[in-house]
Amino acid sequence: MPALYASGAALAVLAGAAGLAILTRGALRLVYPLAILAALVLGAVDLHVLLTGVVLTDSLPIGLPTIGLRLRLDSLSAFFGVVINGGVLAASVYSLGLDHEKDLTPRVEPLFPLFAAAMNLVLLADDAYGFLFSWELMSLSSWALVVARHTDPESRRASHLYLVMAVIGTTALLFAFGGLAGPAGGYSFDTIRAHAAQPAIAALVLAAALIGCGSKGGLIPLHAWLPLAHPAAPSHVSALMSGVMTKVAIYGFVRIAFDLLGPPAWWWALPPIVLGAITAVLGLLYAVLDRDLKRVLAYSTIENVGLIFVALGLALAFRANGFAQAAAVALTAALLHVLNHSWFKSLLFLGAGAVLHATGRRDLDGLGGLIRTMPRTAIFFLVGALAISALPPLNGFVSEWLLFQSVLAGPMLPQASLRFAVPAIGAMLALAAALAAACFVRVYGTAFLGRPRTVEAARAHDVPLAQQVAMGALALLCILGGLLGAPLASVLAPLVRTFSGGMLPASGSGPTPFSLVAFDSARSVYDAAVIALFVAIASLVTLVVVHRVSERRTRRGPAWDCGFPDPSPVTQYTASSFAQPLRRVYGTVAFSARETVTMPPPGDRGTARLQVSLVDYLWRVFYAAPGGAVLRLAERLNMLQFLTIRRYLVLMFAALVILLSIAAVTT
Amino acid sequence: MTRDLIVQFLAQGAQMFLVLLLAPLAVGVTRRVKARLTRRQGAPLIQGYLDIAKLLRKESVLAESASWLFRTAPYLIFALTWVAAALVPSFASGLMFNWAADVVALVALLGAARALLALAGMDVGTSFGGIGSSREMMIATLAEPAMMLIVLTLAIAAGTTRLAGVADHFIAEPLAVRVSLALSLGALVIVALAENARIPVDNPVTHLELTMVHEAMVLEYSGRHLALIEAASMLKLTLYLSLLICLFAPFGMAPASAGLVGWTVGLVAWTAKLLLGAALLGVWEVSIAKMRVFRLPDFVGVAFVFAFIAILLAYLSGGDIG
Amino acid sequence: MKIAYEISHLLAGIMLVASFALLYQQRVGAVINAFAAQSITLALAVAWAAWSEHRPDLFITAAIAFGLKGVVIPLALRRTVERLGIHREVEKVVGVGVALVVGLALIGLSQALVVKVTQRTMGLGRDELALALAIVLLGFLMMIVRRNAVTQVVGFMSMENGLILAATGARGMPLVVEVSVAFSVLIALFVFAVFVFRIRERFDTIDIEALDRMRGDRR
Amino acid sequence: MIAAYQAVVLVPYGAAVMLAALPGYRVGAAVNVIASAATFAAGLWLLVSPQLVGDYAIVDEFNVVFVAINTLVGFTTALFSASYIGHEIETGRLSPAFLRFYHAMFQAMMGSMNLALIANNIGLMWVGLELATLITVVMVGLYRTPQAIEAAWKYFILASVGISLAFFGTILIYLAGQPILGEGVPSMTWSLLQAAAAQMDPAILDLAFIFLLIGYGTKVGLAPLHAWLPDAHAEGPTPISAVLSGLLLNVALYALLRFKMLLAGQPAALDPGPIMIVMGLVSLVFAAFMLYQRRDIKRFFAYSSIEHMGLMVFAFGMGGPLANFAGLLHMAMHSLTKSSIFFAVGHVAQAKGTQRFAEIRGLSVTHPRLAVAFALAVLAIAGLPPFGVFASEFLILTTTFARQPWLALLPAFGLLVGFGALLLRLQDTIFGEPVGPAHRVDASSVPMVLHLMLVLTAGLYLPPMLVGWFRRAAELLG
Repeated sequence: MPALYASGAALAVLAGAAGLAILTRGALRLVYPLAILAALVLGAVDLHVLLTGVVLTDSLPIGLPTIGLRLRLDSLSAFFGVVINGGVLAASVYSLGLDHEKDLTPRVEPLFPLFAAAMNLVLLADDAYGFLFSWELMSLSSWALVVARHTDPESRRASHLYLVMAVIGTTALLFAFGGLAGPAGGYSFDTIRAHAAQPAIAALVLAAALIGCGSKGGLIPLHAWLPLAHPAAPSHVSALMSGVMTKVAIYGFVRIAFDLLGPPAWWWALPPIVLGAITAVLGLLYAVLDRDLKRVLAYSTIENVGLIFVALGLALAFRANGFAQAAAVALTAALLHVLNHSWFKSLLFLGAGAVLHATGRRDLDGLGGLIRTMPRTAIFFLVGALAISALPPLNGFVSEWLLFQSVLAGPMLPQASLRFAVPAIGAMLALAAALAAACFVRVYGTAFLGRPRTVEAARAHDVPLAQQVAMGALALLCILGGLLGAPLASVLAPLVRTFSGGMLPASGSGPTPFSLVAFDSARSVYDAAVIALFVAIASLVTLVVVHRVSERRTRRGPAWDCGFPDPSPVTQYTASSFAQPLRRVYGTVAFSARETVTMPPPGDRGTARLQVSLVDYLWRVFYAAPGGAVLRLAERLNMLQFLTIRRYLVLMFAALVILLSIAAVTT
Repeated sequence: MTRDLIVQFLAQGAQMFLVLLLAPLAVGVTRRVKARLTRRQGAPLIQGYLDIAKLLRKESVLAESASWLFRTAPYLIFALTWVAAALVPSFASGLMFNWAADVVALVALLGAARALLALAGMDVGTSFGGIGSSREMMIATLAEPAMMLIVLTLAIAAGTTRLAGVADHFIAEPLAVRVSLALSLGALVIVALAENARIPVDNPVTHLELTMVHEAMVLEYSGRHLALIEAASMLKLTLYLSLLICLFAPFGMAPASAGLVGWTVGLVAWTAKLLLGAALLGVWEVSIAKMRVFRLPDFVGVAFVFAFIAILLAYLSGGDIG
Repeated sequence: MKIAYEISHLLAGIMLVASFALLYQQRVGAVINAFAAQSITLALAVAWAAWSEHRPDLFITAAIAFGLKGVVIPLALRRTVERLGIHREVEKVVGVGVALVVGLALIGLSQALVVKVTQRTMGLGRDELALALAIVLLGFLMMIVRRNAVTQVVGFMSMENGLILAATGARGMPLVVEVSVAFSVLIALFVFAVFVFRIRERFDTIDIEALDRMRGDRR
Repeated sequence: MIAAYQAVVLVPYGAAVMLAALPGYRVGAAVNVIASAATFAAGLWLLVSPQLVGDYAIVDEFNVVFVAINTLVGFTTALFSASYIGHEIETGRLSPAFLRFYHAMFQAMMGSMNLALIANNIGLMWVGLELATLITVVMVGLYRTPQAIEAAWKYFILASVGISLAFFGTILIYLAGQPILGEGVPSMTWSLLQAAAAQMDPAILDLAFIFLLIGYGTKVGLAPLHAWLPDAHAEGPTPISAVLSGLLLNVALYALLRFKMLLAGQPAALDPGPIMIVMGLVSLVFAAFMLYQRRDIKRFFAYSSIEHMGLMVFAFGMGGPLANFAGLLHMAMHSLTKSSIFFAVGHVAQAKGTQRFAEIRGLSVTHPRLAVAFALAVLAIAGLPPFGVFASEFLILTTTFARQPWLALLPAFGLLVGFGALLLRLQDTIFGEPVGPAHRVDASSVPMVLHLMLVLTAGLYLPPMLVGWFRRAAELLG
């Protein structure tokens, strides 16, 4: 398998880069070029496998005894490999623009290639040990990256929560694979595929897998670490974690639920669908109310992971009921969204990094007017923002459209519970889409539009070329992915057929080669290219006509603003004020948001204060409560450290007598 | 064959310009009806055209802080709305590009236009722009899901998401009074009011009022840019009216590949229904008062509830889609 | 052979009685006396075994039991107790009554455990095993019902008496002598630790509660 | 010419005598290292030399690995202490006279542990183990601070009681064997007892096992018999802490497992599985919770040793080839990792001049390399890849879940609680702004790195030979 050896070599390059960077500080600058090289090779191999559909396998005599390390690169892992290495490539190119003296530290650069390699290894692994080994390695390396700014207590807190949650997830996956492997310990995936687990075990395995992968992907209520950890890391790493690592979580779930666990039962669909929908909506509600640029992006990652899980759940439901084509639509939606999200989320995080780099600020209310100070970044970020808001003709909408199509197929489902769930899901998806638009209009409007709110924002400058190239490439991908949705879907068709049993109509069956067809062309067609063409023609025509007939003169003047133009940019709408209507409508329900206005007494010219209080119930129930319980219990038990020797003897005596009594009563 | 193709193409083009042509008239009708009902003389029916022409002739004043986005947005908004409006079957269902008129895509196109408008509203960096944009997006988060649910309901009933297909379906089997459809109609009306910034959600004729939404966003626009925005909002109104028509009163619409005769009949019927709808809107607007902004959620929420019940019924009755 | 068995059994019984005496004694002096009595009985039992089973090496064990635990250590304990001025009543954790009840329960337990042993040819009679077990458990109990270090040492030593009894009883068991020697060394260390190992200087009382005052990891 | 199995016992004892005679601590340290090296060589030689079953010594798949580990850790610890203990002289915590005593005792302890491991006689094993215990008691009190004295005293009392109970158990085993194997040495010989287990009186075996469980369990450090362990680790010299956690606990567990084999051979006897599962879980969860309130870094890791001993006992309680294999692997991995952690702790204590967490901050700023090594060691013991502990915990948890899903939740819970504490302390110590003094560290880092290398290798690759031995031993364990 020369191809696999190529990947191996690339992984070795990554490891070597890490080693070099650890050894000498001078080698730090070599990391990203080497990472680019490796990502290119790995991506090429994955692409080759994805396009040709061959399955590469190999095994090394390391890892668990007698099982060894099984390696396998099939179309599924290849697809995710393309996603991952694309992200790695973009992040590395972006990082070429980092300042060698100022930005490169031994705390980040040695770990970046390790992180990339670990993610690739997860996809390659074909036995439980190898999978979890690399999975945990992935968490570990990213943990070290999160805590890179270690003097900041916030990032220490974030990294602690992150790794604990990651280990909880890994433990869940341990259970999942334990259940799959059975008491005999058949840990290699082909052994697992050979025999399907019985229902009781399957249920436990599914639950464990959902917890394990959900905690890595940020599925509510296992999400709380994500908005803390992703922003804490350096921006290009945030891009990887949000854009790519969450996809590894998706991969894990797909691998277990669609491949290893055998033919699905219909109720498998419910947990991912319900949790996913809740995640999608709540994630955006968090995002809409947050004021930190990178944290908003992290929350929107949670939302998108939710969407993907919904799509996967639908695919399971359809497949379990034998509706192969509907399953194919849902699965295609999921996979395409994986691809698209990896693109625009990486783009947005890199953009946020650029903003952070240029202004040193992450708080939306401290930015503004960047569209003039950093024009290129502004354009790229705009593309990303529109794409993630699922607006045509960009790529976000393609997967969104397919998702709605699969929701539309819901009435076919025989099970009442699913029938009831699916329309509710549809409503929540629509809500999520609308909220996403609101969220990113808010982000873009406050950060890039309007007037600069701080000196830093006013003095910002556009970022180095390498970073612009990285962002530009991703922006281009977002546009192309929007226009070429149908060809992309047809590339995925074989993969989708393998795991859903059905496939979309061939891309030729639509009116034009660019038409994306769900079910059949008489039923639903989305042709981004044609619509884009229409819009382009229409706007050109308008432009020409208007410029012909209309008065061309344009005058610059102070803003009209209903007659009282304000000199200071402070009076602009801030992110918080933009969120106020949404907070009133949704926040009062979800976070029991309260606004308390304290007015100065009449005649007093002091300032009035507006206090907003939000309650994060999820945090309270799922994090604060258990954590507090553990600490309290630890405090209680601690008195056992301070007993007297005689009391310890008493314990010993009690143990002896109890055991003796047991022996006495048992025959 | 080619001739036929050309005819088809022309027909499609005709629809595209037809909506553009009739949009100001529809608005004129609404205003006229309102004026008459409030015992005013009222502007002539063609006032819409005159406004746009006048705005086009004026020079446009840009705020110093306006960026390129502020200047390009109007063209895109207009184009997006125009395309969306042109995609809704008006006089004939089976036009050349009818397959491109996917309901989901349609909603998304309008969403794109809205997002651009909201961004433009924030571009200058004034408090009013912010007010408008934030409220617009808040309303959208309520209206868009409702809209989506409505179209999904109809799509389930008709077994397709092609607007033309839905229209054909309802032409073929005359509109049986089904609860889910009735609810959808109610919901769609409310959404249409909200989306077009009509009373009670917003008042299209006022300024300098803290409750305004749409007008606050476009406050900084003038000259040709304002003309385009105004035209776009007129188109949007027409779009919703003809959407209502095509979904709930498709009778008279010419089937696919009907000859010129069929098309003319369809055209007359459609125009009549459009103007009637505009008039009804006028009546509605004079007979109800503007709401406070933060009562809107309740109002638009009603649309959401209607739409949700509708789709629920559609699902539980197990649509024949698939 | 019957006689031999009877006698060893009788001596074991006396040792058990001595253990009870240990449990209900109020004053340190009395406790020490009871212990001395038990040790001497042990010495007799071992000597008897050595004679009746023709295992002369066991006489060493008997001698140690008599000399060290029957005479030397009691005297040493007595002296230090006077030196430390704690020959009055020692503080108990539970009342004598409770202690005795628990002791009886322990004897019952050891009986219950041993009845399940299917009698086969072995040096140690089943009830003698029960006696040894009971003595060990009572010694352990003695260690935890008294707060005072001397009585704890005594408890440990009586526990160890039970062990030696069992070991000598187990016919033909190798290393018994060595082990008994080793144990005597251990005990010596024990006593040494309590009184000479600067515990007196370091802590003004030998009440164990005070001995571990800091108990590690305090703020 | 003596055989390997004799060498591993005789060399240390001889060295002990010699060291007792040698003045001058530098020479003593050197001799200590050389002797340990020789012992280690003998241990390696034992690995390759044929297995044997003698009257008093046995070398089989079960103990050969542990002898090797024992001698290895003994050697590395000697290396470490040679470079470490000088510092203690400088700080005046120890006087050369005490150091001489220390070196002699060190060798005696190693010899006794090896004796316990290779003894084919339950009496000898008992003697070796208890000798080692008593020596460590003395070592713990070496500094003669009030805390040290108290720790030693606590250790001494609890250990003595444990010794007595274990001896009683040994007598009972003899009594069980005697009717079949006749009087005298044979009925105390492992190999013979093993063979005769089937005919032994189950009731006596039950009784014996309980006494041995409590007796040796005290040395394993199972809750609630653990009380001596944390203080002994915290107050004794760091090399001794390393040996305690790395070796003595293992040897005690080894003895316990030997007896478990006997019970496994007699179906009528009570099944030790449930008892061990319960005790293991209690120790595991209890220790995990105790980690949170610790303020002394050595006491902290002592509790983590209890936690891992609990996990091993749980695994052996589960039984079955896979779980037993995992348990044995975990024994090996834990002793290597934990000793390396204590080496690292020794470095840290030298670097910051304290053992209290509160005064250890920002190591990664002041001592980057040490911080990395320490972090790796802690992450290794926390069961994260690429280290061997991950492999053993992987096997334990997966196989437990596959057999009894709900039971698997408890060890997982314990491990997670413990992980939270480990990570918290790790981050506090190596990250953040450094506080307090930052001394130069002159202890050798070779042992620490060497151990980490071994654990890393085990995580990636287990030599088939080792796997074979563990397999066989796992089968014997039933």
